[in-house]
Formats: sequence, C-alpha cells, structure tokens
Amino acid sequence: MTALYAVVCIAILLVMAIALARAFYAPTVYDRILGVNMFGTKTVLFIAVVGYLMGRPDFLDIAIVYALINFIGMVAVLRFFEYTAPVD
Amino acid sequence: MLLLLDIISGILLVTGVFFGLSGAVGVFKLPNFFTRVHAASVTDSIAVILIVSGLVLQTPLGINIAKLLFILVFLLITSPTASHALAKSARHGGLLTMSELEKGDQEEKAPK
Amino acid sequence: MNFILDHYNYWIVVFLMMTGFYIVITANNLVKKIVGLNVFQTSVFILYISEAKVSGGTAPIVTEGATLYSNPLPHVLILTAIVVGVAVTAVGLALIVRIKRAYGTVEENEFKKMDDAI
Amino acid sequence: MSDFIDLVLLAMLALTGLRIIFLKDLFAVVMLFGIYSFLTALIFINLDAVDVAFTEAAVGAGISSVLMLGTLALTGREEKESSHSSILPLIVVFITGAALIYGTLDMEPFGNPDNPIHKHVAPRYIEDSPKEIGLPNMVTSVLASYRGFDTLGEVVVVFAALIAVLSLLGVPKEGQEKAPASGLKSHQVLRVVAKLIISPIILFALYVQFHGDFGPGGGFQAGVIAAAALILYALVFGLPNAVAVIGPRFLKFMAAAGVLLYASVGFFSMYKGGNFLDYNKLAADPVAGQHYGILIIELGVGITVFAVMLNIYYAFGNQVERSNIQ
Repeated sequence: MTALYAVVCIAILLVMAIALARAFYAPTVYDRILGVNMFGTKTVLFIAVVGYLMGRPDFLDIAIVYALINFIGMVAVLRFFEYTAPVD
Repeated sequence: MLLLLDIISGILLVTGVFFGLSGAVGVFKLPNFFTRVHAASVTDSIAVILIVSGLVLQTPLGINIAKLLFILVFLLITSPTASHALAKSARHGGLLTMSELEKGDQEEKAPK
Repeated sequence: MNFILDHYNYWIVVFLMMTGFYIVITANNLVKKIVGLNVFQTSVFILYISEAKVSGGTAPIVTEGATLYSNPLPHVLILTAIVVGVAVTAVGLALIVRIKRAYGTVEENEFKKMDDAI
Repeated sequence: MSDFIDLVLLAMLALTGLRIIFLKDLFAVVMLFGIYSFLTALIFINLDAVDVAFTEAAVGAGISSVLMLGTLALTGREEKESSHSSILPLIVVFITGAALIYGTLDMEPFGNPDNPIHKHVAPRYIEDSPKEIGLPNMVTSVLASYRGFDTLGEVVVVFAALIAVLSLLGVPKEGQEKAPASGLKSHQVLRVVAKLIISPIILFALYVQFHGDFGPGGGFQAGVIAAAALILYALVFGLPNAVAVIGPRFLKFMAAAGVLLYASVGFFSMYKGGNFLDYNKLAADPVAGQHYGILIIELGVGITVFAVMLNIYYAFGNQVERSNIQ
C-alpha cells in the first residue's frame, strides 16, 4: 500500500504544480483565482494522503483547516470584487 | 478480505488521481474561462469522492473515519459553491461564453 | 549528492530570504513591502523547522511504537512567532491605510516627495 | 520519499517567491502570497511540525490574506513603475546571499540526529514531559507549561497589536439602525452554504481548543478558526450583521479578559505557594495541577486570539465599507 500512496502523492504534487503554473500565468484574473482554488483543494487531498504515507493518519485536522481557509479565502476574493470591479 | 479491500481502495485512489490529472490538463488546454472552470470543478469533486473513499477503506473504525467523512462532505459542499460563485462573478465581470463570442464575432475582452 | 541533500533546505531558505529582502528594498508600494517582509519572515520559520527535523523521526506527539521524535522546542518558538507575525502585519497594514488617507498614495517615492515639498 | 516531497515543495516555494517579485498586479501578489503560505504549511507538515503547520494554515494563509485584500480595496490594485534602479539592490542582495550561503556550508547536515540542537534541552522535553505533564503533545507541554511565561508575553504582544490597530483605525459603531445593507447579496447559493457551514466551523474550533493536548491544535489555532467563522459571516452577510452578533466593545473586553485569565493562573499558583505559573501547586496531584493549568491558560489564549483577530478584521472591514459609501 505504501508504494501506492507514494504514487498518489507524486501525482497530486503534479496536479498542484500545474495549478500553480495556472496561477502564475493566467490569461484573466478569474483564471488565477481558479488556479488558487484548485491548488487549495488538491492540497487538502495531499495532506490526507501524506498522513497515510507517513503512517500517522491522525493529522487530518490540518486538512480540515485547509479546506475551511480555502473557502473563506475564496469568499474574501469575491467580496473584494464587489468593491473594485475587475473590468478595466 | 483485507487484500480485497486493498485492491478496491487502490482502484479508487488511482481513478481519483486520473480524474485530478485530467482536470489539471483541462485547466490549461480548454479555450474559454467557463469551460476551464467547468473542467476544474467537476474533476475536483469526483477526485475528492474517489480519493477520500479510497482512504476510508484503509482506516480502522474510529475518529479518523469521522474526520475523513467531514472532509468529504465539507469539500463536496464548498468546492462547487466556490466554483459557482466564481463563474457567476466572472459573468457579472464581463466575461463572455463561447457561443456569445461566436455570435458577436468579437475578441474575448479579458481583464488582466 | 549527499552534500546537496544535506544543505538543500538552507539554500532555499537563503534564496527566499534574499527574495523577501529584494522586495523590501526595491518595491515602492507599501503593501508589496509588507508581502516582502512576510516572505522574509517565513524563510526564518523554515530555517528553524528544518533544524528541528530528525531523519526517521516523527511528529512530537507521543504515539505507540515511536522512539525517535523531532525536536519540539523550535516548533514552540515558531508557533508563537507566526501569531505575533500576523499581529505585526495587521499593525503595518493599518499604518498603510492611514498613510493612504493622509497622503492619497501608498507609493513610497510619491509621499516622500510630498514630505519634502512641505 | 519524504526527502523527495521536501525537494518538490521547496522548489515550488522558491518559484512562487520569484514570481511575486515580478508581478505588478497587487491582487495577484496577494493571491500568490496565499499559495505561498499554504506551501509553507505543507513543508511544515512534511518536516513533522504539525502544530506549526496548523497555525500557519489558519493564521498565515487565512487572516493575513483577508487583511491584505481589505487593504488593497482601500489603496488600489496597481503597483506603479519603480523609480529606483535595480542594479544596486541586486548587488546588495547577491553579496548578502553569497555570504549566507558560505555560512550554511558549515552547518550540520539536515536531519542528522546527532546535531547539537538535539543534544541540549530537547531530550529532557521528549523524555520527561509526558511523565511530568501527562500530555501526549509535547509542543503543548512546552508551550503552555515549561515556557508558559514566554507564551504569556506573546499573548500580551497580540493584545498590544489590537490596541495599536484600533488606535490607528478606530472601531465600527454599534447599533446603527440604518446601517447600509452590505454583503454578497447577489450570491444566493453562497449565502445558503455559508449559513450551513458556520456552525460546524465553530464546533471544529471548540474541538481544536480542547483536543490540543492530544493532537495538533490549541488556543492559538482555535481562536483563529472561531474568528474565521465570524469573518465568513461578516463577508457574506455584511459587517453590520456580524457586529450585531458580537460587538467590538465586547470583543475588547474579551481580549483583555483572556490575558487576565492567563495571568491570574500565574498569580493563583503564587498564592498557593509556588512560583509564577507553577501549575504543580494548583491541585494536590502535580500532574492533575498541570492539566488544570494548561486547560485554563489555553482557554485564555484562545479567547484573546479570537477577540483580537475578529476585532482587527472589524476595524479593516469598517474602513472598507465607509470608503465604499463615500
């Protein structure tokens, strides 16, 4: 099972890297937010799988906090757009 | 019995990762913002379901299962909501869908 | 190869520290300066936590079957440092808001010019 | 495997830092800074520092990003072209960096159990704290008991930061009947979902507060998570509604009460005949005394951090709403 967890970890890292690239080079500002949001969701999964890979799965609390903060950050960004319209 | 569980959870994990990767490719390859947000959010949800249920099968009954299920439910509620709100915000912000772009035959005016 | 692995963390820490330093000394915009300060600060956190790591060890929470734990002391120092860091960031941002209200700009060179004109 | 994850995450972190330099859109800078904090927390998990990762994820990524976005709403998104020449800073940065790299060559190899840092007080904490304090989480033991005085100092610093922010920005007025309605009114789905998840978040904050002795967590993290729940409420339903739930004046009282609760434990143990913050004297059995002491001071930390973070958010949110009306 450990080898499988390692493979899953590497694959999720790859997805995170792609989402990061999207956040670096985004055609529109919304794409950047999309990249950040996707990065956050994949991070939650990554933490969960890494816990099993290291043999101490009792640290899932951190994954919950990530999911939470990711959502709140998203809402804050949308609220920011209410004040400053992104269209030039 | 244990081997069967291992096999099932292995299949779930691998398919979950496959969906995650396909979503990541879609975020780069698709032509328009609304198609990209679609790719990201749909594959996000299915990857979360598959990977977390794959992990649940590997966990002995206890608080960890409850935490995993909480993560599953939380992500299933918040992730589509965030995508929906983002797409709606983009729509209000002036991004056009592909069909509108073809009709009006104008370039996508993207705020940088 | 081993030499690189042994020092990789420290080199990245130096790189990040210099990134933050560069942002702080070149950026005119005060918000960006605060981001640079945070980058700098985080590099110090990573340095401490890298020092605390013990290869083959596990997180410093007692569990059955583990004998080797990572060093808990740097964790404690950094835990409180993070919270204090955010408090300091909040004070800095509040100052920026006041500067914006007083001068109408948050670009360093612009409000310096206004100060010199007085 | 752990080394490999470390390599990849640190490389991502370095790239993010590099990208932040060249971006002129400050909104993008703040978004990337959020990713930067998330990555740092992942590295902390990988380096076994779960408590630190918990704090960084909640405080660094959550609260700082929200505050920075609030500031950007007031100060504008575009960074103007720099007037400095970038040659001199580059030279300075390269020389300093080279000197530091030269310094790292003498450092002990990463992760070696024989490093001097692992030889001095750490073995004492690792071997004796589970017996002396009776808690599995050594970080909580060291934070709240061995270095309890230090932590009291940190809590006072956080409290002082609240005073500084409030004296700079002022507090939102309470009980305004004709407060302009704000919030994300057009996002109906978001409003329903936010209503659904706010109470689980507060429940989770309580879990983190009281489970911090056994797993990652504690007062700092719980306070921030509870504050995040109310920040979510304020973001979605508008600041006046959130102020109606917990007002800034009550929060000021709470922030002071948390610090006083912490300090009073210290004075109580002095009254019982021990030193300042000597929990052994709080009960007949020293280990039980340690349990009581840590429980109470973690509660004090949680209350103060919650009140300070939420009140700082109120101060910023009030500025944003006022500038929006004008």
